[in-house]
Amino acid sequence: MTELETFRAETRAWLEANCPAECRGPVENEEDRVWGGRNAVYPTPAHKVWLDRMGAKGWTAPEWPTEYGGGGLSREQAKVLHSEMRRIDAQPPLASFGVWMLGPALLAFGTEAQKKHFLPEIVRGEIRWCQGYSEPGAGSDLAGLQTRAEDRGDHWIVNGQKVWTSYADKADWIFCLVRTDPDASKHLGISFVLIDMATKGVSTRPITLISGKSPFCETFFDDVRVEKENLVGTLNRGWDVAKYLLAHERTMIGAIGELGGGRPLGQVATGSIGMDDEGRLEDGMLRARIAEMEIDAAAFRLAMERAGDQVKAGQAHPAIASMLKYYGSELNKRRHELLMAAGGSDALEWEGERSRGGKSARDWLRTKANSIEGGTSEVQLNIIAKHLLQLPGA
Amino acid sequence: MTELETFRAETRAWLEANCPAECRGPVENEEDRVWGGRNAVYPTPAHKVWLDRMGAKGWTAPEWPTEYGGGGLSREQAKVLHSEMRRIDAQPPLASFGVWMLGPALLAFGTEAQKKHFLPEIVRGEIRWCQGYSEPGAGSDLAGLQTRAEDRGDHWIVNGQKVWTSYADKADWIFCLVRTDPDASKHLGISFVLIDMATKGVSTRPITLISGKSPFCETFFDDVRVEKENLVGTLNRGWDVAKYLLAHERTMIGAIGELGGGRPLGQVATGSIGMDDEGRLEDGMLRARIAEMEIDAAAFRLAMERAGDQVKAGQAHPAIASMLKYYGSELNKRRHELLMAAGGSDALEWEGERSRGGKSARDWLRTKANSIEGGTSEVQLNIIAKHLLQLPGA
Amino acid sequence: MPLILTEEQTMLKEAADGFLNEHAPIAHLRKLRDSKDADGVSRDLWRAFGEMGFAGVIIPEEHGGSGLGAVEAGVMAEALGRTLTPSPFLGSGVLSATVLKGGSAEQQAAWLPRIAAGEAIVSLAVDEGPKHAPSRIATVAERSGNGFKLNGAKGFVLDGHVADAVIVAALTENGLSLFLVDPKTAGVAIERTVMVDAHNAARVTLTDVEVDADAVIGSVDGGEALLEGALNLGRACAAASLNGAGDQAFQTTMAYLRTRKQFGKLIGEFQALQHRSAHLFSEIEIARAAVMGALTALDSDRPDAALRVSVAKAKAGRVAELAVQEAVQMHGGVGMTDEYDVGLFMKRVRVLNELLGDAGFHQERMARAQGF
Amino acid sequence: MPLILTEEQTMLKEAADGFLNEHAPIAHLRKLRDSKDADGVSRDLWRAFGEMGFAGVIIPEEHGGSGLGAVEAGVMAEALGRTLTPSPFLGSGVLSATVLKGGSAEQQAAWLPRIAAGEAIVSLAVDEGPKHAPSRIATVAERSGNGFKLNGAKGFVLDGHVADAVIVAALTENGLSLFLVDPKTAGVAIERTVMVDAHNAARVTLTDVEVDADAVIGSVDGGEALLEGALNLGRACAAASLNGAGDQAFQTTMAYLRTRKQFGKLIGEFQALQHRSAHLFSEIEIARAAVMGALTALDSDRPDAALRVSVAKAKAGRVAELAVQEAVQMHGGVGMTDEYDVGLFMKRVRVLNELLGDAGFHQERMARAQGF
Repeated sequence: MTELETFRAETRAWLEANCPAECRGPVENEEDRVWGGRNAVYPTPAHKVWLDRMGAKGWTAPEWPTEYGGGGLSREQAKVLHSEMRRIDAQPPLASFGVWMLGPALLAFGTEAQKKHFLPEIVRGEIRWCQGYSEPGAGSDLAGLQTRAEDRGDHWIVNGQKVWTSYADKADWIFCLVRTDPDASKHLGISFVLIDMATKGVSTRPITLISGKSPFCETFFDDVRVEKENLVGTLNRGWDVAKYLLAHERTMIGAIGELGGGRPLGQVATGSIGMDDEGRLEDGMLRARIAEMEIDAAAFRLAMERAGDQVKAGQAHPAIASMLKYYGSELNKRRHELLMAAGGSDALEWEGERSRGGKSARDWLRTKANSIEGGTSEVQLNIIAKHLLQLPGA
Repeated sequence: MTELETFRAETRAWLEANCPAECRGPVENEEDRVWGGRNAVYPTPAHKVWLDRMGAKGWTAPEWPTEYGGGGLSREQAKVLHSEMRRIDAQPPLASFGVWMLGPALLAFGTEAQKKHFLPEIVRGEIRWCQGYSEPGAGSDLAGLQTRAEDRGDHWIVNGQKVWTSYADKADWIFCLVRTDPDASKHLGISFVLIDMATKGVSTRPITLISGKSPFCETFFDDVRVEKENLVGTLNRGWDVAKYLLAHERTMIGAIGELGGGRPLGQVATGSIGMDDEGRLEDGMLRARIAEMEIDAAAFRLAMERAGDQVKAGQAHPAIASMLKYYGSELNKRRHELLMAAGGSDALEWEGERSRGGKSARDWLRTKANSIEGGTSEVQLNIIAKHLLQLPGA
Repeated sequence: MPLILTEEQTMLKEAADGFLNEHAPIAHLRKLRDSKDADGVSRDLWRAFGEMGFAGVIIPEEHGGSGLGAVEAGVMAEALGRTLTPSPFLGSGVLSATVLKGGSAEQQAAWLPRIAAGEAIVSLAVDEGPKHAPSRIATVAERSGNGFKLNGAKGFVLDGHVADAVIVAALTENGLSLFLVDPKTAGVAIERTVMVDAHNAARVTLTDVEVDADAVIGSVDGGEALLEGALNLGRACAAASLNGAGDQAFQTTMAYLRTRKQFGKLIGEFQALQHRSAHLFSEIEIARAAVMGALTALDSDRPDAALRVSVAKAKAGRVAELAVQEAVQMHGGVGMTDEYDVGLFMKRVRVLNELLGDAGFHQERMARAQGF
Repeated sequence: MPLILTEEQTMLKEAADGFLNEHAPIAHLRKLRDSKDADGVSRDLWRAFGEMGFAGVIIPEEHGGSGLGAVEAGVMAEALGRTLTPSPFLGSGVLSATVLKGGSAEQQAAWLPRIAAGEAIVSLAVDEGPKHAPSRIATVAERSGNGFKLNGAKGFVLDGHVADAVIVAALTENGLSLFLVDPKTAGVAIERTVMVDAHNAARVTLTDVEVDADAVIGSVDGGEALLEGALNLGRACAAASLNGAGDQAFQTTMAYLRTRKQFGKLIGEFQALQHRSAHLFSEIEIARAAVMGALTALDSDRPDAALRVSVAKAKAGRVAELAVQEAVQMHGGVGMTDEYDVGLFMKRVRVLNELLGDAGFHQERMARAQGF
């Protein structure tokens, strides 16, 4: 038995023994995810047990070093862990911006003290993070950042406002960009700092989207004191840290087109509209549009797979992520337009059990943000024109 | 009987008596058009008789003043003449850039001598004109004009090259734009002059298009002497004359979408591909695309009609012509893409009788120029953004 | 008939726009929505519509209406599209009023004046499945005593939950018939469906509902032509509303492009957005012509009126869809917030698109009409 | 199987591109076209293809081929798409060779080595109407003596006028059969059809054409699976050619955008063109993945290979169509002249789109496969 095979056997046995029955099977609702944090909420007590066990092994962040609480696994071992978790349909023990976004940035840019302090808490799900980049009046354009950190010797006083801070109302800490040099232009003069949301002067307000309630908030800083030890990376070079995270986020959202999932659209349509004698969707015009979309969707899935193969082979251009983000977002919007057409008037309901609280309509409206969040489609096209096509002045 | 009714009766009688049988019915081929000029070619001798008779009455340019050889008719009388010609299916006696383009400009900008000299010859079809605006390297961008006219006191010496000069190889004269002030920038310093194509130093070369032979030529000027009396309008203000003509040309080409004509596309497709038991086109995917295009085409025809109504009511914005040009061109291209799909492999033939010399394919390729000639689609969109939407910097 | 408004029609348009901007701007919709108003529509506003002569725009003068035509109904519908105002206009003032104009003298006298006055709401119940399909009605009206017994289920019934009467399309022995049903009749169950656009619709279930013979509008088995006439006017008006909503979203977006800065420039300076805007402008102009083409064709009884209606509904639908998509995208993040109005336009356009046949439905009619 | 080329495949690609750029660039096509070459194809070039091992890329080594797979055939097809080279590769080297690989030992020995050597041209005759429709073949082969008698008419037969043999798909008693026909047989009439792209096709008419029983490839009535296999590889290769042609037109256009000035700016500076270019780039990348997905699926006999082929052909077709349209439009007037190459790409893409099923044909297969 190779070392990896041994690891697989052990992992399988451990998971069998330690993953509670309640934590197997799909996560049905967004609300059933475990986000951890000071005020953690668990769908069942078993979910807390599951998080604690996985956290103790560092398997909520399998590839992080053990000295920071991580699992210390190799890339291959981590894959084995994931495949074994999939085998028993184990739910992720933790959903965490700390694991997905801040952690990698701290590993790359953080001080030893920051890593020692924050990473183990993140691994164990004891601290929940949110992200503060965007500001009103500076959506895709981070260069226009207005939130200011005034230097007061050993600390800063921060004033300003962030927007689109997901789950800010539930987070314990925020990682965010603040302007530390008001005279520097553009991307310079911005720093990446960590702020405890319990600090005096921090307040949040949830944002209602066109699709209804959302995890997004506005976050306000009113004379908030931030210790200098909470600076990540070099002063005035927060842009480097942010770029590192953004690249990560874009790839994540690009996958949306693929994850759209659920029943094939054609079947949703035949279920709702009916078929003719030859087994074709009764509405020939809609049928043509769905078929065209499904061709694109199948091709896009292959493009995602191919991008992965390119990464493995070291042939990937980083801007390909922009292409996938752009295409996936637009495709997913188109898919939901067609889902609405397939659902007809049933899909227009906004409340009530029959429509599961207007799920079709809300999902449809929510997709409209795909091409805005994480860099608009226009920004992605600019990136492609510049970095992949070398067009002048792009 | 009103005056107009009397005019109608007289016109009807005159046409009956004077329009030869050979000149009634549709013009089958482009080559059967009568363009007049020094080397005029007529499909039949009767066509010469018809031109001479109509020219003598000034009815080749019905609304021009009689003092310049025109028909001197009112707008209403001209409409009557056209409707009476349509009634007996009379062919136009003359196709002429002189009547359509230069004449109106001469009436607006020409000297009395120019009008007296050129207009009657145009009316009688004795002189054939071509247009020289575009140059290689300055397609939609007339400001980049390079053809230079050097001042030699009573005349200019012209050097340069024009492109896209329709029928230059068959024309007697050319009206064209030349740079008379090399130091002026942009649209200034350009003059509108008339040049006899028989002048020493003028030569032409036909352009083959992707669709095959074309009326377009390149026209070269090599130390060509042009008398100053052949300047139209003010020196260095040729742009005003050209704009006057261009507006005219754009509306003409915008109508292409409507003229596309022929059999309805759906019927071409059923003829070629077949129908199912319910009388629907066998190819459901193509059927959906055709239906969508036909909706747009029907809507566009109504928009053309509406624009006419707006003009009559004095409510038309001049830039609406740009919108119609843009939309009509793109629509016509789409229509011909679908015609090619409907024709399948039969439509791919390029020679031979079965395909009438590759008519489908050549027509299809020819439409690709619709969105380039007379101002590209991009230029039209710029005009709309600037003049109709008042977008900043447009 | 020219495809532009006459002076009188322009005056009506200005009156309608002025009235709605003053008395029922978008804030009016938000208030009904956010207060979870049980009706979802203001009866006071409907009465004011009656007073202004808007409610009865197509109702003959002898029944208290303005006796005007399709173009004028379209003018009203477009104005309502601009302000997103929930109103029984389309359901009662257009669809049901057109059906009732084909009813008996008693039926007309009983209902038309009350609709014209903005006092009565009358709903038309046609669709049964999730897609508009008047040719596939399954609701049945059997002879019973000297009347009929109705069984079936209807959906997407505009204002059904606040209706004073419901016109039900049902199959009779040899065709389709239209029945005027009192919603309080035993066996009638009506459930409001709260819609994405916060406008009003309901599901209506009919279980052994007994009606008298004089409940039939027009002739027994002869309802199809009457229904089709009403539906066509309704479709043209829905198309006009789509134009109104789409154009208003576009105008809002153009204003945003002219004032909002990003990357140190007004976003309207970006040529990519300029070209998309110019394209959209062209589409809106084309859609406007299509709708005028349909409305004038209905007024002059052109033989191609039904086809023109399909052109208008399909074209206006697709164009408005593009307009609201561009509106949200060009607004960026704020366009996604409930606080901004562009999302409300997107919602309304979706519903209007589905109503009385979506673009696919009308493309199908175009294909059939052209024989392919 | 990863969706990128292996090192060996990359070498093949470089060899093919290098060879074609040197020996058969676009000038080669122009020369054949403008000299009105009667064959429309160079037999010398085809023999050189044989020498290079290109002609027999999918032919087993024991028959003188390279014994490679679908991905390698796709590499060749893409290269041919870039240079627009007229070649019997797709017709003989892919379609007919695949069919013949299902033939008897004698048939294989007789033809495969000659195809691999670039000596023989063998055409596959399937379509009869203007649209690709292998399920609607009407050509009939009746039993006659100890052989068959063929009657029917075929069109869009690649290289049919220069073929040494024609494989004819015809109906037999209980199914489809494939017949190897000598074009010199009595009753065979072949007419070259000069195509818009100056590539080669012919119409083949069969009037009481007598063939022996051993002319059947595979089994009598059992030709459908063999044919479908060949068609699917052919479709995937046509898709690869579409990618090659579309991408080459795109690259040419990008080079033009980077150097051509208008209104005092490089036209590539205009953001509207930048965004359209970036969109097109994305589409081309997606199409490339789709084609690799199809070719690898064929090589690994995936159960969804046929569906992936349809995805590839439909997607590559639509994308290449967009690419050549943008190429001509962005070049402006010069793009319309025969002198510039972009128009040749537009013509070739049109033909490749129609060949072996257009996007609509393959969307139909997608819809059927997904059960709607």
